[in-house]
Amino acid sequence: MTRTPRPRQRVPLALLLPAGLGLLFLVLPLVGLLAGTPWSTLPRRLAQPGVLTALRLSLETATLAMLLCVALGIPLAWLLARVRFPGRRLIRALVTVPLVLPPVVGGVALLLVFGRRGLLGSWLDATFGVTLPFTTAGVVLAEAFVAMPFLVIAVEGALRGADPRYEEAAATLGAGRWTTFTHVTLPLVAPGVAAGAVLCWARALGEFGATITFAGNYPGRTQTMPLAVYLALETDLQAAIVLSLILLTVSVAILAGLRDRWVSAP
Amino acid sequence: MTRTPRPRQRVPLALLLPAGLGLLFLVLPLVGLLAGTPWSTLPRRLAQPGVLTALRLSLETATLAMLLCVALGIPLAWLLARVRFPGRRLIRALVTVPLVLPPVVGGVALLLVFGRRGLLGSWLDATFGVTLPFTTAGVVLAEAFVAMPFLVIAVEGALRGADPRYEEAAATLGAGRWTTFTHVTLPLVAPGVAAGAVLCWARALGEFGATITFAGNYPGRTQTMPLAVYLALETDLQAAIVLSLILLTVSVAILAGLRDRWVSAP
Amino acid sequence: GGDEPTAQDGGGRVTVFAAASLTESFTTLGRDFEAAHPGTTVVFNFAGSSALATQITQGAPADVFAAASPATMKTVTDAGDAAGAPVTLVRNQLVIAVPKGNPHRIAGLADLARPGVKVALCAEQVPCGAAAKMALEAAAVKLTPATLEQDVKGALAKVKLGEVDAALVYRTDVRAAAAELDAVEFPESTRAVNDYPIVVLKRADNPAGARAFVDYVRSAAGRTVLTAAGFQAPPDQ
Amino acid sequence: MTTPPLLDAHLVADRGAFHLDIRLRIAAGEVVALLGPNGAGKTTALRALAGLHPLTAGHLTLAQVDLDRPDRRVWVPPERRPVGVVFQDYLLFPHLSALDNVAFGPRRHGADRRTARARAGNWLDRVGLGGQARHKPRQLSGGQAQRVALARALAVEPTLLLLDEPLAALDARTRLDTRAELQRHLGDHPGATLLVTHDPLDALVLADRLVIVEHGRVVQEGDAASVTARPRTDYVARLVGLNLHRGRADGHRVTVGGLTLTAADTVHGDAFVAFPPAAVALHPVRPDGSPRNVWPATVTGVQRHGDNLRVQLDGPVAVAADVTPAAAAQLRLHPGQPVWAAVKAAETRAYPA
Amino acid sequence: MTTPPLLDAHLVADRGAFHLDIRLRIAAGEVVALLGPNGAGKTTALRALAGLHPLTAGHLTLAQVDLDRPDRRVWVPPERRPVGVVFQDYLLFPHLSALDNVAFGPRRHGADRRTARARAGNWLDRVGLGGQARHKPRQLSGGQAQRVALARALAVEPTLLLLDEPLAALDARTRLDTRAELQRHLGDHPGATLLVTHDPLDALVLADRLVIVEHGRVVQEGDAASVTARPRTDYVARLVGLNLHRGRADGHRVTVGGLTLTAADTVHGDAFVAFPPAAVALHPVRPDGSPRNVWPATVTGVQRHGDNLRVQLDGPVAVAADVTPAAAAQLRLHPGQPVWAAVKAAETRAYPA
Ligand SMILES: Nc1ncnc2c1ncn2[C@@H]1O[C@H](COP(=O)(O)OP(=O)(O)OP(=O)(O)O)[C@@H](O)[C@H]1O
Ligand SMILES: Nc1ncnc2c1ncn2[C@@H]1O[C@H](COP(=O)(O)OP(=O)(O)OP(=O)(O)O)[C@@H](O)[C@H]1O
Ligand SMILES: [Mg+2]
Ligand SMILES: [Mg+2]
Repeated sequence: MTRTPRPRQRVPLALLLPAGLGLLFLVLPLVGLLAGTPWSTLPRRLAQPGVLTALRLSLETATLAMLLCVALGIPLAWLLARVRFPGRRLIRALVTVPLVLPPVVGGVALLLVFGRRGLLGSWLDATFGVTLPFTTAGVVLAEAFVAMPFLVIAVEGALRGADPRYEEAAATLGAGRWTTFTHVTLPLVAPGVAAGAVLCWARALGEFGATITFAGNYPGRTQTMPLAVYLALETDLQAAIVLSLILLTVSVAILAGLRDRWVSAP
Repeated sequence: MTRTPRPRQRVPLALLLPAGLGLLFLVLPLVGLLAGTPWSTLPRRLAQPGVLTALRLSLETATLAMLLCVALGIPLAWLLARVRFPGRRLIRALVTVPLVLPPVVGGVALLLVFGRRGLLGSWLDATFGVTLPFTTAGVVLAEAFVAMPFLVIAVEGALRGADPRYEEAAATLGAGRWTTFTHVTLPLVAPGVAAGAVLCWARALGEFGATITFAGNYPGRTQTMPLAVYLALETDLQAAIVLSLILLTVSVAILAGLRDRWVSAP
Repeated sequence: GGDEPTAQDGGGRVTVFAAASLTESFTTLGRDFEAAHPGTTVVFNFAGSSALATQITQGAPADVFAAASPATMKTVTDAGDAAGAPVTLVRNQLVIAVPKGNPHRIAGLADLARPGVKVALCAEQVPCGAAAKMALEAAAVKLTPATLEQDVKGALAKVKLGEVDAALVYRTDVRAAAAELDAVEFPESTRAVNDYPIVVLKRADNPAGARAFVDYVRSAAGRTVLTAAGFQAPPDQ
Repeated sequence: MTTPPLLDAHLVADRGAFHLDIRLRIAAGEVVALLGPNGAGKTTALRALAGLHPLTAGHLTLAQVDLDRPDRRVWVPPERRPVGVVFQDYLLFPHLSALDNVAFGPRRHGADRRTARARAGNWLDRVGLGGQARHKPRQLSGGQAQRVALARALAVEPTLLLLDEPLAALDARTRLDTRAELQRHLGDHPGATLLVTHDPLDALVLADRLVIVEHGRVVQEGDAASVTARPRTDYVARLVGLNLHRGRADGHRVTVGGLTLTAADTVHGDAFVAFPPAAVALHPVRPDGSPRNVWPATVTGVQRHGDNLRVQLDGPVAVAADVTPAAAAQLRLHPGQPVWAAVKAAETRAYPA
Repeated sequence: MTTPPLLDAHLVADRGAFHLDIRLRIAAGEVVALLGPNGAGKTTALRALAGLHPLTAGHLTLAQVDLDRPDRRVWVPPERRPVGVVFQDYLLFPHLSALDNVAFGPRRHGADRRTARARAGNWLDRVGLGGQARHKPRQLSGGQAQRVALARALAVEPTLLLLDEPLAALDARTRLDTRAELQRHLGDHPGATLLVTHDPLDALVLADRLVIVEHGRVVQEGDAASVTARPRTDYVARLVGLNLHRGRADGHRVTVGGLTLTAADTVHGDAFVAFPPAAVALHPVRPDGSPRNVWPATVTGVQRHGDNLRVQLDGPVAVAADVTPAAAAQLRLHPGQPVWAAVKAAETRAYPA
């Protein structure tokens, strides 16, 4: 209930030290990159036609992938956290599969399912004339596949931490499980959902292997920033670093702008 | 307080449907892979000398990386969740950097810092004769760098969700911030830490780009399973799929064995 | 739909799946080809050869495949996705990449086995690794590399960043990084060449455009661009 | 009760090692108070009624509708039971304002947003929190939160209203007002009410009938007058402020332990004797005169009790005695001191066990 | 108080729009009860004392040591204050057993595990929960949890003990036992105690002195006798069960609104008049005879109140009257009914405002 800060709080060294080390560990490589950046070439690179397109495509697909993950992942997390059914342990472990699967293999797996000759893809193609690989929708799909576990695991953790008695209170007030879910459970775990969505979005933004394998590398259509970075790496390490920094700056700016608002919402 | 199941609970379709779709989306590609696996060659591949070595190395380094992340990441998460300091928003956003950074670039960044000529690496080399690239320690470092955000964000979310009044109660009983942290805060957020550690471990297990860039690829020393998978992909898709499935099976088995115990601990 | 690379507008669209190491030269060639054939658009999908091969065998809509090794090309021809036999477009030859000024005074393969010299090679599974193995065997040099990279650019990056003192890479790679690296040629390199095959695909939506593109890159004009990037002409021409 | 009771329940439920088995019948308009010591199973019974804890046997019928009947595999989920609950620790939704917490129930019962909010505002006014409508639960003090919870449960106008210590966190003044409010509401509405409380005053003022549970069983039941006059367990005796002993009666004489007490009533066989602590007089020496119930005792404790002192006595029977400070000073009461205790037969009630 | 008080505090703190400003002095061994309506700032004051809420001004000195003094930039963190707290909603650590919850404090104060557990076991026994030592908080009923919280705070043997409604969730019987236990402990230990409570009985039994706060200020202060005899605010009057009015006195006569009342005391100037509801008699017609304080009134409400009925009256002054059910039946009391109210001057107290 009360979040009043204690005044003049001393942070114990035993916590500050590892925290500082951890921060350093995360930030130093970035400093290394910044130190190695040819700043003078930055404007020129930014002005290159493909870069902004790739950046926009990255942001769009990552956001769509995150929304897809939210739409499918939150119900899945709820199922895992609140409903007992046989095989729940196994399914919970299976959810982590895309995490462990090397992304390129993930892309191959997606091709095997959604590809023109895939299990579902051939049917989709024959029935609806829909082909997913090598389209922007395919990028979203690949990113969502890789990023989904982050959302599901984060939200499931939040649901398990939330007090189920609020849901009981809602039930006694006449709320069915669906209304309880939307009106009580979800708002209660909003910070967890926000954290999961952030992880999910960031992972989707950085996705490379599954995307290039499943959706290919077409500028303007499926070439996201990480793919552009990959191609730049072929010829010019510096260019790759600059592109990465552009991606980073944009995402850090967006995250710094968003997260506090989300987190302090409820 | 009460986790008694409601009997004969009906799961609303509006939740069941997307949950099922989400599950299908995660599991179908795996089915695709399984369908494309040449089962007959499995024993032969398993018997190949490098495979078990790579698997063991993967599990060891992923576990060490997870422990490193836990040791540094939990204090960092605590700092972000509980202490107000200027620039906290920025630092919180910076924590997600390794997520967004294409892993290969992350590896380059690590080289720029810990490499032979890196900011810290040259000093480490000159002073202690320690070089990290091309060593198993380097693999751990690369994996930890990439996996750390998962832990930090998950634990920070859990900390924000936890009731800080328990910490106040501990303080009135004479517990300093460190004791409060170890004896009250940590046990309270144990499910969140477990979720974060799982994510972290799984991400480390699947890490490829940063590892090969920073630590290189040498069988028995730095060649983890994902690296073996990528090399196999160059020549033999089937072999790559089989190797991925081995990695998957082991990790799913470990996670299915572990997670319920962790999650239901407190 | 409108996103599909199909032959519908003017001279049509040619979709080219090409190995990532061809990115720069093919991008130039594509622009030249479009200028020479007004109304035709060339769309590239650059990625690792093996990923491209997987995509093609899984039904990707492509007209032309240019691979970085005969082995990956073989998976496509074996799957029956090629229209006709592949031809060798260019070949690439190994050199020893060393930091600018060659501080370790590397003169040949034998110097790589000197104690204190850290070397990066490609893994045997990838073409540059296979070539390196052949060259080292030909020179009867045994060495323990620091790393077996998954591709050339990994090995190259490690030289650029000073993590290793030398790496066996392609001449084209060193040429692209001439500002930072020197190439040390060695006689055994003739035994360590790698061919880049190219082929028109069977399920091409625009077979005419595909053939035109293959002809163009194999023409003298195409050859000029490719050799400028450091590739060698194939022996039969 | 000539009409069938609105609520007719035989609640059998398990909670860990704890086993509940009680019968409850509540008529329309009737208010029943469920009293019992901590851990007696009051909250468990309430949860079973609300549908939050399934019965393992027995039945639960409300307005002739079976809500839970394991033998017939009938179970109605909480959201479809016409039941309102005030929880022991509020459980206000932390993300909703006080107003929206109260409007939650009406909304779920089909009212549109505007109507629901209007009704909620009305209820908040009735519990004296009209000014706090926009506050989030964390901005409310403990007692304010409790009153919002009360308003929230009342706003759905349930057939069966369940209250788990609804007044416990209210201060004396607000409690009086809210108690009156509650009483008015209970008078208005045609449903049944079950009130779990520790406060005998709440129970006596609000309830038509008391049901007392201990260890998951009903130990005594009846209207306030009969329960307060004839407690049947130690817990009830303490609740109503009486000394209670069990013995064998033979007419006016009841033998308790080694002591024989004379009572105003005539009973035979197993019997209880009860007398108020204020009826126990203490004397430094054996008193002569009228009190026929006299025995030697030892002081084991003295506490202030209101304006008087309450003295705990050991002896053939352990009793509490209330004495005035003046009398205590005169006796120089201290633990370990031997005294004579005397109770008038006229103030000693006996009734069959 | 000849010795300097153990606790000497002037608590000035802000909480959102709420402003607290109270002075508190508690001598060694003294028990002070802090009473006040919901939202008065009792919990805020307690948090400031514990170090959980910083003062914005004023000071807080315990045993001659400054613990919080904004002007001197002194602030001692909670873990280094010799203060024990029982929280309003328990805050038992959910991952520790009851025993380990209680042992937590002693452990932090340097006892080894074995000693701490032994001491904790002892404390659990004292609050009657020896059998629940291994239970996790979620396996305890509400009242059991509250008692563990009590044991946990007492186990650190603090110089200043703070209790936020320590007995609120206890049932009548356990409350009596725990109250006696608490009283014994407070008698034993040399520290100061501040008790936040809503229950006037707890306050009267346990506290040596009452401090009453409303809207963040102290409105009345003193021992039980003076506070109960001479309430100075409406809240206190309700707390002690008196009708209270403010007016201007001129000897025995006090003018309140349009009414002049005669009191037993002599006062001049601004004054309060107070009389118990039981002293108000109701008559269908204007009574003749002795009561000099008689006025016409209207019944606005009737509630049961213990054995009697409490009648709310409107008129020149709004008062409550207690009548027996017999009298009520005879008067046929109902809201809106006009009656005559009469109070004996002998039962009407007046004192300066
Ligand atoms: N979640 C649980 N798991 C196991 N046992 C429990 C649980 N909750 C309560 N109990 C036990 O069930 C019994 C009944 O608890 P219940 O909460 O119904 O008591 P209560 O009468 O409401 O007590 P109080 O007046 O203290 O709230 C207690 O003995 C308690 O120890
Ligand atoms: N976290 C908070 N933020 C803002 N205002 C608050 C907060 N907590 C309490 N308040 C306000 O501060 C005032 C004092 O609250 P406090 O909890 O001290 O009251 P209290 O006397 O303990 O009441 P109760 O008897 O109901 O527990 C109240 O008016 C309340 O609305
Ligand atoms: Mg209870
Ligand atoms: Mg309070």
